[in-house]
Amino acid sequence: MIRLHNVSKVYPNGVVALAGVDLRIERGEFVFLVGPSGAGKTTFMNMIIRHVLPTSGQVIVNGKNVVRLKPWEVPYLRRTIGTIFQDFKLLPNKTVYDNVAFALQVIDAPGREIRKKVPAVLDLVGLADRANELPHQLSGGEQQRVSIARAIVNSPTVLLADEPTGNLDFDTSWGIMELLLKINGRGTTIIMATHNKMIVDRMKKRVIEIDKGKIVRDESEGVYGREV
Amino acid sequence: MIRLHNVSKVYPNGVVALAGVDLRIERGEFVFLVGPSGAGKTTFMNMIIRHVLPTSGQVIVNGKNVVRLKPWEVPYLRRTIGTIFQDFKLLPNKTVYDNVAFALQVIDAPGREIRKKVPAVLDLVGLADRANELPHQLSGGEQQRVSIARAIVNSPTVLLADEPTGNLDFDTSWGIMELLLKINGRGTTIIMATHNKMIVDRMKKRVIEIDKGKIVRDESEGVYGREV
Amino acid sequence: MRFRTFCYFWSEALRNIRRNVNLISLGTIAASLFILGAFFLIILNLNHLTDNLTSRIEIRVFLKDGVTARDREALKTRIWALGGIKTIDFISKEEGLKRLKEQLGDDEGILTAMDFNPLPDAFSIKVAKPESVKALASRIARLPGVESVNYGHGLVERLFALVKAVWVITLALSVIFISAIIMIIGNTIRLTLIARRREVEIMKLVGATDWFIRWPFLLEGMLVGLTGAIVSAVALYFLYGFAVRRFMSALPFIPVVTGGVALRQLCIGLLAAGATMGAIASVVFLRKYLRA
Amino acid sequence: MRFRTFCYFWSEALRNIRRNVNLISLGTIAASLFILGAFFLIILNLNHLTDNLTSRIEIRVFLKDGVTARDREALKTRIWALGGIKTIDFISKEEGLKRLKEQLGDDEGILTAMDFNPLPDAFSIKVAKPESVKALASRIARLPGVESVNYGHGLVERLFALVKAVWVITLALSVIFISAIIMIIGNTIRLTLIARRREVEIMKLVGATDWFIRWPFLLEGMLVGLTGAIVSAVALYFLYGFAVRRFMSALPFIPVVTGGVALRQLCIGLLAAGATMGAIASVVFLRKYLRA
Ligand SMILES: Nc1ncnc2c1ncn2[C@@H]1O[C@H](COP(=O)(O)OP(=O)(O)OP(=O)(O)O)[C@@H](O)[C@H]1O
Ligand SMILES: Nc1ncnc2c1ncn2[C@@H]1O[C@H](COP(=O)(O)OP(=O)(O)OP(=O)(O)O)[C@@H](O)[C@H]1O
Ligand SMILES: [Mg+2]
Ligand SMILES: [Mg+2]
Repeated sequence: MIRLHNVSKVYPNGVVALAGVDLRIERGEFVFLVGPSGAGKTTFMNMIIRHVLPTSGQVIVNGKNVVRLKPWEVPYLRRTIGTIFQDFKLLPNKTVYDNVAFALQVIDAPGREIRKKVPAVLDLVGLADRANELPHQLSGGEQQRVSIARAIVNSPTVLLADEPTGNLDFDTSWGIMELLLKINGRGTTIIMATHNKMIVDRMKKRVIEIDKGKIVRDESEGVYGREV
Repeated sequence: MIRLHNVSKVYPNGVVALAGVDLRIERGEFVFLVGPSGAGKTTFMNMIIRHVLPTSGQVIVNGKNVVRLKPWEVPYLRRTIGTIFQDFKLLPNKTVYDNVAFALQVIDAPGREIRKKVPAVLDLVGLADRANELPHQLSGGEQQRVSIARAIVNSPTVLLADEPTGNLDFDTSWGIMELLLKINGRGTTIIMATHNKMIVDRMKKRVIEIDKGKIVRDESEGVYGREV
Repeated sequence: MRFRTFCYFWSEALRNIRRNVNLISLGTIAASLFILGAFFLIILNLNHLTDNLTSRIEIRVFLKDGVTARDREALKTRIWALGGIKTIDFISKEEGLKRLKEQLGDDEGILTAMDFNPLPDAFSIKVAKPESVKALASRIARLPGVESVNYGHGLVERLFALVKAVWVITLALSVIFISAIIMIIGNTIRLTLIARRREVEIMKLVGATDWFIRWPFLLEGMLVGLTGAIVSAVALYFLYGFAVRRFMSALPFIPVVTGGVALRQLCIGLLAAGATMGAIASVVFLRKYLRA
Repeated sequence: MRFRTFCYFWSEALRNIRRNVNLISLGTIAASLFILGAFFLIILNLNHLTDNLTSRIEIRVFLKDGVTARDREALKTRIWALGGIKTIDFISKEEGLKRLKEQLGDDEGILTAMDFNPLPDAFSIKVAKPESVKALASRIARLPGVESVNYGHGLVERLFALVKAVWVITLALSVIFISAIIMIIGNTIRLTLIARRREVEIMKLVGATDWFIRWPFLLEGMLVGLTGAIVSAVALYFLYGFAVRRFMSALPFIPVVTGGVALRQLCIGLLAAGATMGAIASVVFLRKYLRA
């Protein structure tokens, strides 16, 4: 599904965000990405959707080397991957409904499907009654849930979740985790970066720990930290 | 220090964010504000810095009714209050150093003081080597720490921290908490909104729980949730 | 493309136009196109004026004394045969004196003091191409029965110099003004879109193709350009009508273009220019952010 | 205000200018001010032209036959006494005939055919104020020894109508053009600043006073306006010099303003206008976001 061969990323300012990462994630896996602030988690995810290009090495998603994709192929890559961005990246001039619908509009989905799926997914994240509001009228956690709704609405084959519960209380977080588990159960590969020890420890899934751009741990039923 | 009398906030779209809140926070207290996503925590903080005006009720900070402040008095109120915003609110065109220095420049601090304090506080949050970068070149957690540095650099009498560890790993979070404790020990009143159970439970400070705009719990040595 | 997607593009464009940022561009575009249009009208009138002046050029052919009516007809035929001539009018010596008196105005006293008519019979010739006056005049001078030929002692040359100078200047000014205006409009649209750079970036990250992002912007640019053009065209149409009426009542002897077809064509041109510029500016700008 | 804070304002302004958004405004402002300046130069030349035309107005006073040199001197003194007169020249009948011949040009044949001089002696009078020509002429006509007075049979009136019409039109156009340009510049600066609305909001939240936020923007607006003005002034200065040289060589007989003081004043005016407009536009715009 996703393979990284000796991937490094050095930003123009000289910061080494990833240093020689080798990784293999299979279809249907649920992977936690943990590590301190600035370890390279977001960089890793941005590389999979080709938002950031590696300085060296190969990133292969669904059998395609994303580095070699032609510009017009990039949108099609991104449509198969749902992304929950750490900073939400909601369209500021669109309502909650339109923000979520946008992910379906870009794939030219029929109107009927949009009108059915968007309210359903908003209901899943508990925002059914906020559909007509603009992002700046929502609390931090509500914005985060809109971002989650948009990422899962078109049933992507891969879901990248960058700190999807960073602004959510424990109950809501756990609700989101159950949602992700259900999606994962349907075959979607999920990669989730998080700092939430309680969630990682409870889920007992594969845990990859990054530190200073290197993979320092990769356990199949891991916990958040080696010791607390 | 901070007193709220029967404060309510109804946003123009009809959402009731706070409903009849009465509260008294004394000088030097350390208060956790907990509650589910959308409970009204950010609204509460925005009211103290007069970013949001209450629909009814009185908000008294340092003996002054912030609702009745004249426009030119508002900046002086805000200078005595350090705020860590949930969405960071960094100036996108200024470097990390300048973002932090800005809080000192607005109070007309002497250049010598700025050159001494800014690097010191950046060192405290672990960003001494990123001083010359722009916010978009930082990871989520690094941006959050810049926001923390800016809030504490001019030694405010009140510190509002809205989810200051939402994007930080546990170790960094705990480092920040120790920093806040030290600042609190010097007499600064701290109000911190958070979803981080582990931190709240460890600190054993006053905990105020809000739900649907109402205070549902106020314990002097509380924990995150009534039961987990 | 699905019909739904098509509708989406239009509704996006319309919704974005309703946001205030674009109303500002609209005003700028309207003002710019207005200046452009006003400038074209000035050029149009200068053109009209010079046309009018050149149409007054004539060759006066003075006949030898004692040329008979028969010889005159023969001469007229030979002159026609030279080609490039629009009209030939015969002006008898009496008619010539009358006209001279009119021309002299108050100074006619000099002529009434004379008790004979010193003028010869003459032909007044209008030519098709003013540039051919000089050559034609010298050929006519060589015909039999012609005493002398007069076509304005360098007046024609001076008139041509004037027309040429006016054209060079208006052309230079147009080039400069038009490029300035295009720059202004282009920059306005760019600024409007820079405010929405983040939006474009997010759309790309969510999997939108370039054209999916481009279409609403393109329609929006077109509509904003068109609306600005309509405002400027309407303003120009009525203000010009008003100006012409004022001008004609104040200075009936100076010819002005009264509007009609030319004005209407200009307005249509403005509409087309507005829409095209809006669309092009959007697309050109977007290139920068879509390639990123 | 601390000196440090003062430095901060300037360094902020300069840093912001270096960001590309403002270079776009700069181009727009330069283009706009260029159009404005070009338009003023056109007005200046029209003004010069009409001045030149009115300065040619003269009153011709024809004397009765047989007026002696003595009477002539007396009459001259009485005319001077009427006031408002710039020069009086005596034109003898011989001189008058010479000038008439020149005026008639090729048509002088009529006069050579005459063997006597029908013209009277005359005074040619230039007046200080062209508007007073008519009244003055009728008063001179009543003086003894004056046969008749001629001041151009309505030519003067027509000339005044022309001058007035030109002024009305240029004035109307200036008002429209100038407001359009001000709108364009204002909007450009507004757009530039809308892109930075969030920045202003954040500054307010961190405790900056309105003036602390305003100063860098104000300086920035001023500098951008000034720089745009410098670009336009330099372009105008050289292009106008070039245009004048071309025009004068093509049409030496039409008077143009050759630049010099007027052009330099215009350039200085543009600089002042650019700086002022930039500063005002910034402040006016900021009001909106600072009051929020
Ligand atoms: N555009 C950029 N330019 C320069 N450096 C960058 C850029 N983006 C990220 N970095 C740096 O690369 C390193 C890794 O960043 P990344 O965002 O991947 O961290 P992260 O693991 O997501 O951290 P966090 O948990 O704080 O979000 C950081 O030191 C960061 O400052
Ligand atoms: N500008 C606004 N306009 C309308 N409604 C708003 C606005 N800001 C907040 N709200 C609503 O008010 C309620 C309280 O919001 P607030 O931001 O205070 O929540 P919060 O406790 O900070 O939540 P979170 O933990 O998710 O950040 C939410 O339902 C939110 O949608
Ligand atoms: Mg990150
Ligand atoms: Mg909040």
